[in-house]
Amino acid sequence: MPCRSEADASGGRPLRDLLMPSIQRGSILIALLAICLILSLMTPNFLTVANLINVARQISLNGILAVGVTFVLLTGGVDLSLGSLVALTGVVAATFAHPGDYPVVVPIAMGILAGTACGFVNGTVVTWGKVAPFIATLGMMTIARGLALLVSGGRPVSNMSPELTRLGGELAGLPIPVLILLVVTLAAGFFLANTRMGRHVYAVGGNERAARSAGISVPRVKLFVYTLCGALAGLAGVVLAARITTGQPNAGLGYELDAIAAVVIGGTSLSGGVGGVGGTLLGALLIGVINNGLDLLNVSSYYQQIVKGMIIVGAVWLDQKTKA
Amino acid sequence: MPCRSEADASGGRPLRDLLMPSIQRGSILIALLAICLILSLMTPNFLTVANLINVARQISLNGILAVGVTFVLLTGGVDLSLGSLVALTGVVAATFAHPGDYPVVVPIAMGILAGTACGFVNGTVVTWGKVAPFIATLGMMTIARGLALLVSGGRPVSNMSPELTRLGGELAGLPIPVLILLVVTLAAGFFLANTRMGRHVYAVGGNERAARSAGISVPRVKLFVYTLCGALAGLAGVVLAARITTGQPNAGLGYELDAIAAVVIGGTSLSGGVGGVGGTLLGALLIGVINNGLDLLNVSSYYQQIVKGMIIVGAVWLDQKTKA
Amino acid sequence: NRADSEGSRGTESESGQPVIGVSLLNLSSEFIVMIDRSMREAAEELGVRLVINDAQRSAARQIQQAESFVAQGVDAIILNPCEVEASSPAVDRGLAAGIPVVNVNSETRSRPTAFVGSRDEESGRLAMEYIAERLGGEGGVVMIQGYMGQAAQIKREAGAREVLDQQPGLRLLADQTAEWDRAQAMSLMENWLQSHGDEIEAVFAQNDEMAMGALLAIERSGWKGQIVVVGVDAIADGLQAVQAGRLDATVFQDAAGQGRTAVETAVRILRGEPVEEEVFIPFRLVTQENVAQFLP
Amino acid sequence: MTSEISESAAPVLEARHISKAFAGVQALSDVSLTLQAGEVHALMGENGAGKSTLVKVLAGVHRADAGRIVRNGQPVTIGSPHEALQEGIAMIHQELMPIPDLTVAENVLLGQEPAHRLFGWIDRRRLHERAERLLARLDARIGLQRKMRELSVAQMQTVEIARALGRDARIVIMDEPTAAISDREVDSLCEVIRRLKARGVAIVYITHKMDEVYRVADRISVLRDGIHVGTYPAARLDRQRLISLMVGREWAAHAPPVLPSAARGDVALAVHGLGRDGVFQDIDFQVRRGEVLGLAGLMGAGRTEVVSALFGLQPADRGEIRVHGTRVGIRCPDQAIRLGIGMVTEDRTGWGLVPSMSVRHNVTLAALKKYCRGPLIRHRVEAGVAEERLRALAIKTSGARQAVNQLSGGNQQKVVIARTLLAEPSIVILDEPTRGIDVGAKTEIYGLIARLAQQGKAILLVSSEMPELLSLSDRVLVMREGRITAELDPRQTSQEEVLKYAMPV
Ligand SMILES: Nc1ncnc2c1ncn2[C@@H]1O[C@H](COP(=O)(O)OP(=O)(O)OP(=O)(O)O)[C@@H](O)[C@H]1O
Ligand SMILES: Nc1ncnc2c1ncn2[C@@H]1O[C@H](COP(=O)(O)OP(=O)(O)OP(=O)(O)O)[C@@H](O)[C@H]1O
Ligand SMILES: [Mg+2]
Ligand SMILES: [Mg+2]
Repeated sequence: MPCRSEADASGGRPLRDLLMPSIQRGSILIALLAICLILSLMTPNFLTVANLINVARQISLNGILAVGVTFVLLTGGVDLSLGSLVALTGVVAATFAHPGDYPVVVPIAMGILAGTACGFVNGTVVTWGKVAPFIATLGMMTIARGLALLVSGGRPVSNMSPELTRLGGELAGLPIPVLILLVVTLAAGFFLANTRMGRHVYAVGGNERAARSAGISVPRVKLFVYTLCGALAGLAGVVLAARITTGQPNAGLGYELDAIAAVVIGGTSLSGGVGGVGGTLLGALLIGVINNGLDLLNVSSYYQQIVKGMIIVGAVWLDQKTKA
Repeated sequence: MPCRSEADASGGRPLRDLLMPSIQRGSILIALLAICLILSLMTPNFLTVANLINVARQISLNGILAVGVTFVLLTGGVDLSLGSLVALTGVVAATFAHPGDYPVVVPIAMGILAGTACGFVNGTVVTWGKVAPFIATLGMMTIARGLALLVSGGRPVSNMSPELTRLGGELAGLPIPVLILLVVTLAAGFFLANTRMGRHVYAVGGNERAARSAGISVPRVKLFVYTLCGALAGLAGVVLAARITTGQPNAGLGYELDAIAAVVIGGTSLSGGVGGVGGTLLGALLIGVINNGLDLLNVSSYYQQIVKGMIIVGAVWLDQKTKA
Repeated sequence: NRADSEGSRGTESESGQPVIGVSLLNLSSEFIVMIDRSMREAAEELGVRLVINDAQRSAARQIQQAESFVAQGVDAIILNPCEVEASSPAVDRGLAAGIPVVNVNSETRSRPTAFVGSRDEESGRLAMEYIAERLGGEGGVVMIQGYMGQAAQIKREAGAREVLDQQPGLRLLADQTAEWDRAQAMSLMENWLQSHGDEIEAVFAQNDEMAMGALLAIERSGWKGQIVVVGVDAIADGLQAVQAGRLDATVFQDAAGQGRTAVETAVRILRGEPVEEEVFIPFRLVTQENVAQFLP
Repeated sequence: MTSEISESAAPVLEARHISKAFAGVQALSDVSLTLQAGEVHALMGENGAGKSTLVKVLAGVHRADAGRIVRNGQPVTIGSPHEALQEGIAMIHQELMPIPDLTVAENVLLGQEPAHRLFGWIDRRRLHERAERLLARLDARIGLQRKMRELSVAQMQTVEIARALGRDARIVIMDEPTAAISDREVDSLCEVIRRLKARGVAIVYITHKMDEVYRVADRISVLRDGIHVGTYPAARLDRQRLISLMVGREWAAHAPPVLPSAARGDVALAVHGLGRDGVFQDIDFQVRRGEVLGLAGLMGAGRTEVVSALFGLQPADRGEIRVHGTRVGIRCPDQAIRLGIGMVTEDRTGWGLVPSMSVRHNVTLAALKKYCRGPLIRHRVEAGVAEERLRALAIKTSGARQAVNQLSGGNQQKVVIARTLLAEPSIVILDEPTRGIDVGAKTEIYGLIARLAQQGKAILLVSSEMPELLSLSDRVLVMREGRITAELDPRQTSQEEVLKYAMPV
């Protein structure tokens, strides 16, 4: 992979980094704006407040997952278990969310806890077991899916208390999942730029051996990122369950690839050390806008896949060209 | 990723490398043998000629794909488009395989050609477009799936001439797909160990800048591996179509992950430069034996996933432990 | 061939019970889970042992499982086919080894020993006919497809289109896949409400999961009551929604009946008793009026 | 500026008015260079002067923004290393470029493996013969079948020299080929260079070792801040003047400084019976506070391995380590750092720097905790400290936010040193600390080492530059094949005596 020359992603002023993306992320922003422009010319339905809120809501899940994966990719790892974790944690949350059973924090906490636990296992297997992240998280992908099916008996866990489903609703005109995504992204951006652990995440991904010889506990950093990624998957699982009002054991298929795609489109390198959550948000937006636009334009489903693939590759290609 | 210290995959004597796996791959072999032993104790049906042939047949597709992916991973890339390519090439082959239309070589050639072309596009986007392999091949994954649906009109292409379906049958008591897998693996092993291009594949994955400054044309090497990988996906697509007697536009879902898993279990590093097809074959066998064994033992579907994930992670972990 | 001949000695399990190999479409689909349960119950009663494998929607896997059954030497095979064409070799493998094969739920091109199930086109037809009736043959319809290329998607679409062709007043505004997934259907519906909002008068989703997703999108955006939503499968959630008057209709397919009858048929074949070659279990439309009889 | 030599024969290669800018830095402005057949043309300049950039332009790694390259009188474009090789230009890079998992033989002949036309089937016999011959020319004994990743830095460097020699190029560019190898290998290399010259090969030679320059160079070109200061016949440019040209001001003559010995304190680090299978055995020594202990040896003697074990990079199998009298087990650098041990690693790209990170973040990486309030980094304080360090060590950057992999080699080395010292270790391990560092900066680093000793730190110094080692150390241990063979007093000993103990018998 060509290494990106500009590498100030871990810079000092996070707010600027997040809100006014630096040159590194500049051109994917350009691609995004170009697509938005084209879409608003092609269909009057695109550039409406209702639809933009719509897009925001639709990317919120992928966005939350992608923020977690950003951490993992920054250390040079990968997490394939997200989709299954979303299913598992959704099922777990739904199990505790029958009306009148427990207060609403319980299902939320249980879902996030389940995700955290699975993430912790991923991290442990990667660090102490020295198993390649691809295999460790692929294993978790299968295991968590099996657990989700087992817990739910293979059927959706429904009859969810309206308090929990409200999480999929709105607050002050903004969808709650979108608010969650914003909070998560800002917090993650701040964390990466301003904490020691954040810095260490970049160091481990940039050169693991050098990080080690600078006295950084590489296992601790890795354990942290996988656990965090699991926790965010848990959060996403709870939000999804709230949104679709059930815990679906077969939900989340392929979410891991979408999340990784958002991160990579956003300029985070798969080999680690370079990137950040600001770009990830843009990447998730790009994917979301494409999906939304193609639906609005009523592109037939075969062509939709072809066009979608081409636009994504094209956007990243443009990004490369304008950078070089 | 923990860096593997012993790395004899690129040794000088390919036959020995392939048939008597070196220490690096020794322990995954041990894990494999252990699992086989346990299975033959647990069920009388495992260690029968019929069942072993069965297992061989079942891994043949994944094996062929995994050999192709081995090349790509060795250069430090990745190919996510395989599953879709299998579907597309199967559909293409089936379209040319109606009885009495063309001689049987035509559908075979067309399928492989389609795969080769898509692989070539992958390679071009990665090399000239400088798009990260993850994104380039993810795009192709979507595009090829769309094309498969488009070409087939969204429905299976049936009415296949028996000459082609015979490819899914047997020759001298051995399933033809298995024979193909063996030939492909041996040829790939020889190629990697003994040709300049083969060594350059390792060089590019081991240190791309060094390869470049040694005058190796890195783009050519990459173009080659993606094209080869596409061609093998085409071959696999034709074999699958022959086996299921149709071109199925929705075939091959998730094959890419299975193939990559086999390669990584077999000791090829995702970051490139280390590994080989001998290990890949073992990796594919391990997955195949687990799938077969769990089916034979009648482990219920949900537990099966859990157990499968655990065994795979466990085997790789064991591999690591015994190596260290 | 060798693999086959070796397996054809119908070895019985330790207890002397006959063994039936079952390859199911996908055990993470609620409908198939219901078939699975009824088969287990029937097997218990009839004293046969089931070896149940999950093909996870892959016909190639299904063929492998049939081959494994042959190698194990099961006495009969029950196949819940993933695909019409691609699952046919699974039937062929069993029959070639002299093992009776019963297809359940949907058909394959190859003729099995017996078939228990229904024709999926019918479900699409029933759903779309209901929509036509509700709209008085006039209005905009959208269709949410299952995973493209899969047998159920193709057939349900075909059935629905048959009705659309007969009803010139019904306009298909858009159709798009949501891959059987509730969350995807929800997003898709949200998008459609943006682009076609006031034109959409009915939604046909090819399964209840997607229908529930569309329903949630419609409810959340306040279009409730103006759009007819119909699904297929009559899963528990769907039935409850029909009862509550949220979902307008679904199409019931008797999973329990299919599973039970399939096992019974297989057992009768093994005992040498005569069986019907094809047992069609019809689909039934479920609306608020008759939902009570389908609720557990 | 003056160009005093007669341009008699047509040059084999000319660089005309080359300019090259990187984001924010003008690395070269209007630099011209001519190269005659059979000459050794030394390229001199301070760290970051633009030497590597210039030769990378010639070797097709970088494209110049302006200017032309003329080969045998014909203008050529060199767009890639491949094209450079086809023009007969081979290069040894300053940064090591091993392919870790290929064998030594394959690395030597990378990109030019002897092969049949058909399929490019490699002829292994010829491959090994040729690799053997090339390594033999350098007097190196490295197993041809060994994996490159198992080699020490010096061995890798040797392999890369052999790789360039194997090209049969008419022009060989050597960018600090001797930075990581010891005197014996340097001798072999000089011999090889002499033979190449005799065959009419032109050589561009970059080094910071003054002795070497005068040993091999025919002409010397000096770069300063990307500007070509001048080209002179080596014979007519004395050391003094050369250094003045490089630094751009008058430079006082400097012998390696004789430093006042610091007062010795207690034993800071004591090692007893340290060993790791197949690498080193029975290592015993002590370092006192305020003492500089030198570790001498030839390449592959095991010095790096010993100090890596002390720092926990690759823990020892047996033996005992005492830090300030307490027995400790060091399994990872984290522990070592907490015990007050700091280390400048030999391999700056492999174990030293995080290439994608900025200079500032690299400098503070090991000591970050000091600039934090709780988990939060105090960016101002951090920036201030980093800037101060950059100034103190005269690290040339376009700003502390520049990515460290964009620095010149010597400046990268200084960043590693700055980082280690920022953590204020009480025991400092320096493995080839002046590798690739220019003369001026070297003097400053020598001063720094003396100051550290005076502050009461215990210093363990590994260096393959014998004069440096002998002048800086209070005591010198000599290692050979993983064992300590002698302890010498640098004031009483000579390079010859050290060599006697270091040479394998
Ligand atoms: N890829 C790059 N991006 C940005 N700046 C660069 C890059 N490569 C080199 N530079 C800058 O160009 C200048 C010249 O660097 P160069 O490597 O040519 O120095 P040098 O003379 O070889 O020094 P040294 O003796 O330390 O090796 C330096 O200021 C360096 O920071
Ligand atoms: N990772 C490794 N695996 C196996 N052998 C190694 C490894 N690293 C070094 N060696 C070997 O250990 C021996 C000692 O090497 P070391 O680098 O310690 O030598 P040194 O005295 O520091 O000399 P140099 O000047 O070459 O650095 C060498 O023979 C080297 O080939
Ligand atoms: Mg340099
Ligand atoms: Mg050393």
